[in-house]
This record gives sequence, C-alpha cells and structure tokens, in this order.
Amino acid sequence: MTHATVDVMRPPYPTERGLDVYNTKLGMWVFLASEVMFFTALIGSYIILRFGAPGEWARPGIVLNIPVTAINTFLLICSSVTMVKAYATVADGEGHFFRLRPGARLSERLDFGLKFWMLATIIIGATFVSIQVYEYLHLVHRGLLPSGVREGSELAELVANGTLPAATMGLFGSSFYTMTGFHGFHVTCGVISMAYLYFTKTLRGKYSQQDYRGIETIGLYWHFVDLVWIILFTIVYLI
Amino acid sequence: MTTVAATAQVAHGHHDDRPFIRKYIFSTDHKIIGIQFLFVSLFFLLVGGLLAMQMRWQLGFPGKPMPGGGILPETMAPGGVILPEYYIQLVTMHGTFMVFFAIMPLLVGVYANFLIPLKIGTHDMAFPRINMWSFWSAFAAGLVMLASLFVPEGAARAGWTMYAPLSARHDYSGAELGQELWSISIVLLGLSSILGSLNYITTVINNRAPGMTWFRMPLSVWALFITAILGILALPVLSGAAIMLLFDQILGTHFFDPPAGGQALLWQHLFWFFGHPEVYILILPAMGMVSDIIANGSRKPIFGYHSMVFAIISIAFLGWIVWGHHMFVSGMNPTLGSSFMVSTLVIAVPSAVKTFNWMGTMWRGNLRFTVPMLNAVAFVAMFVIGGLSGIYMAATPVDMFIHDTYFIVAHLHYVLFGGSLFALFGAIPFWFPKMFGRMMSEPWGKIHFWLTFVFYNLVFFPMHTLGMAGHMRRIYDPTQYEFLKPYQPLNEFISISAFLLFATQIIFFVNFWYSLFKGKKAPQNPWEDNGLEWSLASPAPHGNWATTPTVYRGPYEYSSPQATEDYLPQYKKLPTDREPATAPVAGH
Amino acid sequence: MSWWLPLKGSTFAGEIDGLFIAILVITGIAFVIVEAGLIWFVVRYRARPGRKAFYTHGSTRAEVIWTAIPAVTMVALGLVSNHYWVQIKGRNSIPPNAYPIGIHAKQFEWQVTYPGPDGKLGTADDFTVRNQLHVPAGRPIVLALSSEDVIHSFFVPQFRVRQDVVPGMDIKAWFQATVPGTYELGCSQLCGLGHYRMRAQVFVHTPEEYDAWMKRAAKRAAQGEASE
Amino acid sequence: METAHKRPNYVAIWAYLFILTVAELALAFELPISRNMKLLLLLFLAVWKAALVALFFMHLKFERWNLRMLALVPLPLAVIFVLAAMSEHVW
Ligand code: HEA
Ligand code: HEA
Ligand code: CUA
Ligand SMILES: [Cu+2]
Repeated sequence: MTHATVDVMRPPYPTERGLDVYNTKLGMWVFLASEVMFFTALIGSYIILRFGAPGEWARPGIVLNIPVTAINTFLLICSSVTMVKAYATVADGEGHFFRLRPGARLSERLDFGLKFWMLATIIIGATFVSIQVYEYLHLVHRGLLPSGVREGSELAELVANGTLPAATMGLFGSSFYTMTGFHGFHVTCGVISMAYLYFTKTLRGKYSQQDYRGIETIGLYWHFVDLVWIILFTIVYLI
Repeated sequence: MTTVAATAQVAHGHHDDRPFIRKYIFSTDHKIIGIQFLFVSLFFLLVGGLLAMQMRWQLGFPGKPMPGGGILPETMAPGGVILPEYYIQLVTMHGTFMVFFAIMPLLVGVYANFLIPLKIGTHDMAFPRINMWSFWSAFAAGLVMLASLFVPEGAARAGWTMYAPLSARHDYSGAELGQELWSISIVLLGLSSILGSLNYITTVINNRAPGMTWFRMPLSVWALFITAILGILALPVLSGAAIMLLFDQILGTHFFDPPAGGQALLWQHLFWFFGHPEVYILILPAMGMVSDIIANGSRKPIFGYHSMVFAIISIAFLGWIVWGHHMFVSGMNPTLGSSFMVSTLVIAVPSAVKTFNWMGTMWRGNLRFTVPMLNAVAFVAMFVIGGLSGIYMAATPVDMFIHDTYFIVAHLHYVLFGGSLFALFGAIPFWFPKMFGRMMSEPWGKIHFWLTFVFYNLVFFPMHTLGMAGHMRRIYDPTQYEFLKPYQPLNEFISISAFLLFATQIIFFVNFWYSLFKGKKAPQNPWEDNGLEWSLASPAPHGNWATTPTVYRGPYEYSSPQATEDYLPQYKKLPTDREPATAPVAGH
Repeated sequence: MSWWLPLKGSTFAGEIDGLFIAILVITGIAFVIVEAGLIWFVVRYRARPGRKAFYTHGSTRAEVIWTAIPAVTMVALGLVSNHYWVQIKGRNSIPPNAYPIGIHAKQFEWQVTYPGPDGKLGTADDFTVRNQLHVPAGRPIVLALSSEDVIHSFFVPQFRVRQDVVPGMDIKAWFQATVPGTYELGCSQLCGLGHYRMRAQVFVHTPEEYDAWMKRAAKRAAQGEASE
Repeated sequence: METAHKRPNYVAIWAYLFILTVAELALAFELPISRNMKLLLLLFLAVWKAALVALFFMHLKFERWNLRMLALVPLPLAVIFVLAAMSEHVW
C-alpha cells in the first residue's frame, strides 16, 4: 500500500493502468500464481510418491484424526466467509451486517461490520492454527514423525501388527508434515498480516468505500489458503 | 553529436535529501537496486571464474600442485594438490555461482530493475519496498552460499543439479553443513526471484507511460517481462524442491530416499521442471537487450518486431514442456522421451526466427561497431553454435552417447558464456552511462572483446571434441581412463586458454572500475538511441521523470524518413503525431 | 587422439553415428548460413559517413520462409530420431534372445553378475565379478541394472550405450558388441568423490573365447574365489 | 473500483461448501463403492469446492477475462508436471 512510507518522489497521479486492476491486487494475483507452483511442487510430489509407493499407502483414516480435521476444515471455510463479508461490507458500504441499533447511520454500521468480520476472521484463523498445533502434538505423541514412525510408540505397534503398512509410513510422515506444515505456515502468515492490518488500519478507520485495497488483497490471499486446504484435506485425509 | 534536448524532458533538479543509508543501502529506488545487484553479481562472477580456474588447473595438470594453491587448507588441497572431494565442490559451486548468483542476477536483477521503469516511462517499480527485499534476500542467499565454502567438510558436492540421493544423504556425499546451506541459500534465492518477478510483471502491466502500448515496448522489456513470468512460475518449484531436499537432509524425511520408498527421479523431474525454464530465464533477457543493441548499432528498425515478440513468447511457453530432455537416459519412460525430444526440437523454430531477424536487422544497415554492438553480434554468432549443439542432444539416440560428456559442457558454455555473458559485456557498457554518468573506455573495451572472443572459443570449442570422445563430466582426473589419456594435451590446451581467458577479464575489471571514477563524462544520449531512458540526464536522477513522458511511436525508428537524424526517439513529438488517448489499454 | 567419434563397437553405433552425421549436416548448413551471413554483413554494411540505413520493418515472406524450413527440418529429424530411439531404448526394444548380465553399481565399483553356464540369472550357478565385464561379440546382451546407493551411469563409449543406474529402480539396457577387444566402462553420473575412478574393464570375446572364459570363471567361482 | 455486479449470497455459498464437505466425509467413510470411483468423486468434489472459493470468494467470476487468464495460467503447468512424472510408473 502506498500510504505507509510516502516517498517524496512518488508520482502524484495514479500510475495504475493496463489491466484496470490496481497494483496491489494484480501483484497479489501474480504472487498467488507463484504459490500455485510452490504447492504444485509439494502436492505434486506427494501424488507422485503415493502413486509409485511400494505397496499400500499408510491409512490416513487410522493415523489421522479425521473428525477434528473436518471441524478444522469447516472453520477455515467459515473464516473465508467472514473474510468475504468484511470485504463486501467495506466495498458496498452497507447492507452486509445486522443493524447495530435501530436507526443507526450507515457509516456506523459499516465501521462496525468491517471490524467485526475482520476480527472474526482473525480469531477463526488463529483457532485453525491452534487446532493444527494440537493435532501435530497429538500425532507426535502417538509416534508419527516426519521421518516415519517412532520406535516403541502406539503407531509402531500398529505397524508391527500389520494394521499399518511399514513400507510407506516414512513417506507418509514426510509428505504429511511438509504439506500441512507449509499450509499452516501460510495460515499463520495470513493471521499475522491480518492482525497487523486490523490494528494499524481497520481500527484507525483507514478503510472506506473509496479505498479498501488492503482488505481485498489480503482477502484474496486468505481465500487462496482456504482453497489449498480444501485440496489438501481431500487428498491427504480423505483419499 | 546531435541532441534532442529540445524535446527531451530533463529531470528537474529535485534535490534528494535522503540519508546515505536510505539512498544507497536500504534503497527502494529501482536504479540503485539494479546497481547493487550489479556489484554483487559481478563479484560472484569473479568467484565463479576463480573456481573455474582451479578446476581447469586440475583437469589440465592432474595431481600437480596448483600455483598459489598452498594457501588452501589441508582439507581442500594439501600442498596445493586439489583433492577429489574439493574438485567436486569446485564443480558444484562453479555451476551454482555462475547460474544462480552471477548470470541470473546480472540479467534479471540488474537489468529488469534498471531498465523496466526507465524504458516504459514510470517513476519506480510497483512495489519499491518489496523490490528492496528482493535484493536483500538475494544478497543473503549469496552470503550463505559463499559461507558454505568455508564450513568444515566444505561446500555442497553433488553438482549444480544436486541430484538426489547423493545430495540428500550425508553418508553418500560426505558433506554435511555445506549440503544444507546450499538448500537454504536456494530457498532464499527463490524468494528473491519471486519478489522481483512479481514487481516486474505488475510494473509492466500497469505502469506504462501514456502511449506505451504493448507493441511499442522495446524487445528488452518484452523479454524481461516474459522472463519474469518464467521466474514467478519456475522458482517456486525449485524452492519447494529445495525445501524437500533440506528436510531430507535435516529432518530425515524420505522424499528422495529410495530404500524408504522415495524416488530419485522425483528430484530430477522437479529440478528440471524448474531448470529448463531457468535456462530461458538466463537467455531471454540477453536476447532482448541484444535486440535493442543490434537495432541501435545497425541504425535500422528491428526486422520483424512482431515475430520477435511471438518468438519470445513461444520459447517461454515451449520451455515448460521440454524438461525431460535432461533425463533421456535417466531411466525415464522412453515414450515420454520421444515426446520431450519433439518438443525440444521445436524450440529451434522460434530460435531460428530470432536469429534470422537479427541478421535481417543488420542487413543493409549502417553498422557502428561500438563495444556493445561488437558484443551483441558475437552473442548471435556464439548463441547459434550453442543452440545448434543443443540439437544433437535433443535427438535422443545421439544424447544417449553424448549425455554427461564435455559435449554438454561445451553446449552450456556456448549458450551461457557465448550467449548470456557476451550479451552482458554488451549491455554493461551500453547502459553504463545511464547508471553512472560516465562512459566505459571504448579502446579497452575493444581489446577486451577481441581477446575474450578468441580465448573463449579456444577454451570451449575443443570441448566438443572431448565430448565426442566420451570424456565424462565432473571427473576429477581424466587420466584415470586409458581412452582419455590421448586427450590430455587437449585438456592442457583448454586449461591454458582458460587462464588467458581469465586474465583477459582483468581488462574488463580495470576498465569497469576506472571508468566508474575517471571515465569520460557521458552525454545524455551517447548511443543516439530511441529508448525513453535516454531522455533523462546521465546518470538518471532519482524518481526518473518530473512529469511522466509520453510515447509517440515504436522503439526502433532508426533511419526513419520522417527524421533528419538517423534516429527518432520514442518520446519525440513530431507535428504529425497525435497525443495518445488517455491510458494505453491492454491488448493494443 | 582422434578428432572423430570413437570406434563403432556395437550394432547400433552405426545408426547413432549416422544420425550424428545427419545432424552435423543440418546444423552445419545452418551454421554456415548464419556465420557467413554475419561476417558478410559486418564487412559489407559497416558504417560509412553520409549513408543512411535502409528503412524497413521486415518482410512477411522472409519470416514465413525461415519459420517453415526449420520447422519442417526439425519435425523430420524428430521422426527419424524417434525411429532409432524406439529400436534402441523403446520399451519393446530388448531382443527376446538377449543374454542376461546383472550389474550392481555402488560407490565406487561395478559388481557384474554372470548367469553362469546355464545362461539364466537368478539361479544357483550365478557368480559375481568386480569391475570386469565380459561379453560375447555378436550376441545381444541385456543388462539388469541396480544400484546400492546413489545414481550411477553405465557408459561404454565404443558401444554408444549409456544408461543411468538408479537406486530403487530396476532398469534394463541392451546392446550387442561387434568388435572383440578390450574397452573401458565408465561411470558417467556424479556419484561422490570416487566418481572419477569408478571404472571397469570391458572384454568383448569371440563366442568361443567367451564360452571358455565362462567355464573357467564359473569353476573358479564355485571354488569360492569369485572376485578378480 | 468495480462493483457493477450484484453481490452473490455468501451465506448460500457457505452452505453449499458445507454440504459438499459433508458429502466428502460421507464418501470417505460410508459408501460401499469401488475405490477408484470414490477417488474420482472425492477429487471432483474437491475441485468443485475449490472452484466455488475461487469464483465467488475471490470473485474471479466477476473479473475481466485477462485477470482470469492470469489466474489460470499455472494450472495446466501443474497438470503437465504431475502427469508426466506419474507416467514413470505406468510403462
Ligand atoms: C542459456 C542457457 C541455455 C539455452 C538457451 C539452451 C538452449 C537449448 N538447449 Fe540446453 N542446456 C543448458 C543451457 C541452455 N540450453 C544447460 C546449462 C545445460 C546443462 C545442464 C546440466 O546438465 O548441467 C543444457 C543441457 C541441454 C540438454 C541436456 C543434455 C544432456 O544432459 O544430455 C539438451 C537436450 O536436449 C539441451 C537442448 C537445448 C536446445 C535444443 C536448446 C534450444 O533452445 C536452442 C535453440 C537454438 C538454435 C537451434 C540455434 C538458432 C537457430 C538457427 C540458426 C536456425 C536453424 C537451425 C536448425 C534448423 C536446427 N540442452
Ligand atoms: C554462466 C555460466 C558459466 C560461466 C560464465 C562459466 C565459465 C567458465 N567455466 Fe563453467 N560451468 C557452468 C557455467 C558457467 N561456466 C555450469 C552451469 C557448469 C556445470 C556445473 C556442474 O557440472 O555441476 C560448468 C562446468 C564447467 C566445467 C566442467 C567441470 C566438470 O564437469 O568437471 C568446466 C571445465 O572446464 C568449466 C570451465 C569454465 C571456464 C574455464 C570458464 C571461464 O569462462 C571463466 C572465465 C572467468 C570469468 C568469466 C570471470 C570474469 C570476471 C569478471 C568479468 C568480473 C569482473 C568484476 C567486476 C568488474 C567487479 N565449467
Ligand atoms: Cu558412479 Cu559416478
Ligand atoms: Cu533444458
């Protein structure tokens, strides 16, 4: 955003032309294109490794806690909705939030709506990360490490009695932690940047119907992270 | 020298009162960032060159103590005799530094930063602070890579291609920290490239000056734009792969670990899926800048501007579907090999278009042999040799024989040195005046050019012969093989030529530094060029233009009948020119 | 020292060399056109005072010509190369009667497993020899390549055959030696600090010699002195 | 800044996504159909959900065609890469 440090030599006119899309938004889309390729490397490797794995794939249904993750998935989808609500509230300047009190002025509602929806997104996002941390701790406790199954753990027993395939547990640990870990890292970055924008911009009333670029841009990022999770949840946990 | 001062928009004397540190160190000015990249990557070019000299010593004079090698520690070269484990570090680091820290930042870091805003007529990049971070993470990456040479057990040892599982397990390679630092550095570099590319793409799409339509952009900008697209899509793949490799090294994951179900070929697929687009990242900007220089030096419009643009785009597109040509004998599915062969061969077509259009540009021109022009013509001559040797390797049955021999080494140096580096030896003096306000010496530049041209060919052309004899790459001591013993004199000849080649570069080094401080003061438009950047004073001032320039025509109107001089700048308004309708719209 | 390709020591060496020469001709023509053209232009059109360059933006006809000719040449070259590729490396290229030899690569040696007198791998009379590959001339050989640790590459220049040996993969490669003699097998994929000396000798015998060698070697192996 | 189009009903899309997620879970656990069928259906549902997010939440549906192209460019590359590298194991 241009407000942060105003360089004296910044041009006095809007430089934005070309795509009819302002710079930060275009930049975010270009960045997301690179993110797609980054996750292609990780998810693609997972697919390739799993496809060519020696023998049966580790059973996600047994190793992982699907119900908890399902709730987490649901939370992330909710956070996408709250995010888009925040965007719509500020972009439309009206109508996307309940009346604060009868007869309140539009601008008041807008202000409250944006703050509310953004805060909700941040909180839900943080909850997602916390649940993921919990999931990791639990998994490590049960014996799943990035390098495979820990000796003498609960999962090691399941491997020993044949419930879980020994040959692929290492691969499973590697790809599971790498993929979900990088996704979690993205969520964390999103939460931090949203919190930053929340305190430095939203609370100070810097967004308006005339300029809501920060909200739209961070929103794109946030939805993308949600989108990646939708894919990850399906191919890592369900398939 | 005729000037266009009448129409030139000389920047107003806006005095720049930022403190030194904001001006030159943590600068967000695209020109300063470009210059920072220039110094850093020339330094790494030097490092890469020094590593090459040590390699050449060992290859020419295997087992003999290297002059001055005594200063190296025991673990590398006891008594100056290079050890096998040090030799493979040299190869690895030479390739890595040259590709990732010399040529790529020189072409993209320096010239995308410096030229894009100047040539499209804007005041800075779209995201100046992100741009600054792009430099600093590249710098950090370079430092990490450099540091890896000095850690115990030395640097990474698996070739610049870092094939797993050799690179993934310390007991296979014998290097520990060095191997990890390589991965970390590459991740940082990937970050830098992504941040940079994001800027270049946004800037080119959104921030063009009025009148600068897509098809009035100079070919250098087109090439840098397409390169940035390659960068934004290719580098994340490398980062992802390097992260997996790093995890294999430090966390014990098994991505590339066959006994645990990982796949050795997965690394190769990932690496080359990035790697082939990468080699076009290393050539397209060179091609773009050479197009500008050749048109300027020939005083003629570029021949077939539109087909040049489409050639750049199709090379970039085809670059995505040929990566398997590095893996023909890797055990990859042979049917896949067939399709990769065909797509690879097809790349000769847009390359032919470019080559013949350069020649068409020179045809019936009025050629001025300035140093940039000499180097640009040499670029065409040498790139063609490298490109044509690529055809041998693209033909799968022939590649089965020449893969991983010095034929490949010859190919890659013809395209990278003969191509990219010659283009840079042209680009550096060409834009030097705009960067520093001084000219580089022409006579010394010519001496440097001719000596480099001769020695370069003496070094790398004979490598084709070595390759045809079956001389493998990355071997420490060729005399181990009976069938290579007769070739030792040739190796020796190459080595001596290489030392002379390196010595020649001292001329460039001195010329560069001397001109920086003592060079002739540069006029505003020393090459009588059409580009927007020449409407500014030399050196270009902070913030570039006081008011945004307007563009009235394409970039290559040399010898136009409309003008009395033999050039007609893009910013010069003729009475017949109409003002551009407001903003240029995409697709016009 | 020779300036040309090494001896043609296998059945497909001729084909590969032929293709090499074909490409040499094609690229040679392109090379001469470009370099001679450049030199000609550099001399002919060098700047002279008072002259102005010819003002043109290009020619569609020229553009079509120099797009079409390389395109046709390259497609033709692709078809021809693919024809040989399928014969040499294609998935059904291995001759059914080929004589099997196992090659196990490890840092930094080649372990060559011979099928023994019965001509079959995986039977009790197999034996292994380090760093020596003996093959009969005139008979297709199929190599079963495996690796202990990292990627190596099987390469005998005279046979024009090269195949990476990849851990975790069972790869087959075939060739048929034609000229009896002694050659060298080199590792051509960087495999660690001993890569440069990962070398083995290759002996191409006449069929009779080979049988005799096989008998001797099998006997020695049975007596437990397999290696060397 | 554009807002020419009518806002989609985000709550409805949320419900849509919710139902699809439940369908996925049901598929993964309950249904007695062949493994390949399951796999295909799950992938289909995942892509469907992802498309909903991209089209409505990221409002790609309402963007200019060239921005949509920009968003689509990496996808064929991803597919080419995965398919080529997978074909390793089918020959
Ligand atoms: C700037 C970098 C660059 C460029 C531009 C290229 C361009 C090309 N490269 Fe190169 N290549 C490398 C850098 C580059 N390469 C590197 C670094 C490696 C080694 C990596 C490693 O293993 O370490 C490599 C390796 C490499 C291989 C793998 C070899 C092996 O390991 O076995 C192959 C195989 O097909 C190949 C092919 C090609 C082809 C077909 C082109 C084409 O783009 C060339 C097209 C150009 C022309 C053909 C010339 C101009 C055209 C005409 C004059 C028209 C007339 C021509 C005809 C009709 C033929 N390259
Ligand atoms: C751009 C890339 C580039 C460049 C310029 C070079 C330059 C040189 N290379 Fe390079 N080389 C590679 C890229 C490059 N190389 C790659 C990718 C590999 C494969 C690595 C691998 O297998 O993993 C390779 C491998 C390679 C090998 C094969 C090693 C082996 O397989 O065992 C050899 C052997 O001779 C060699 C030699 C040389 C020599 C003699 C030079 C000489 O031209 C060097 C001459 C010196 C300079 C060019 C430096 C001059 C310095 C300046 C001009 C600085 C001026 C500074 C200021 C003004 C501040 N190189
Ligand atoms: Cu084994 Cu190189
Ligand atoms: Cu390539």
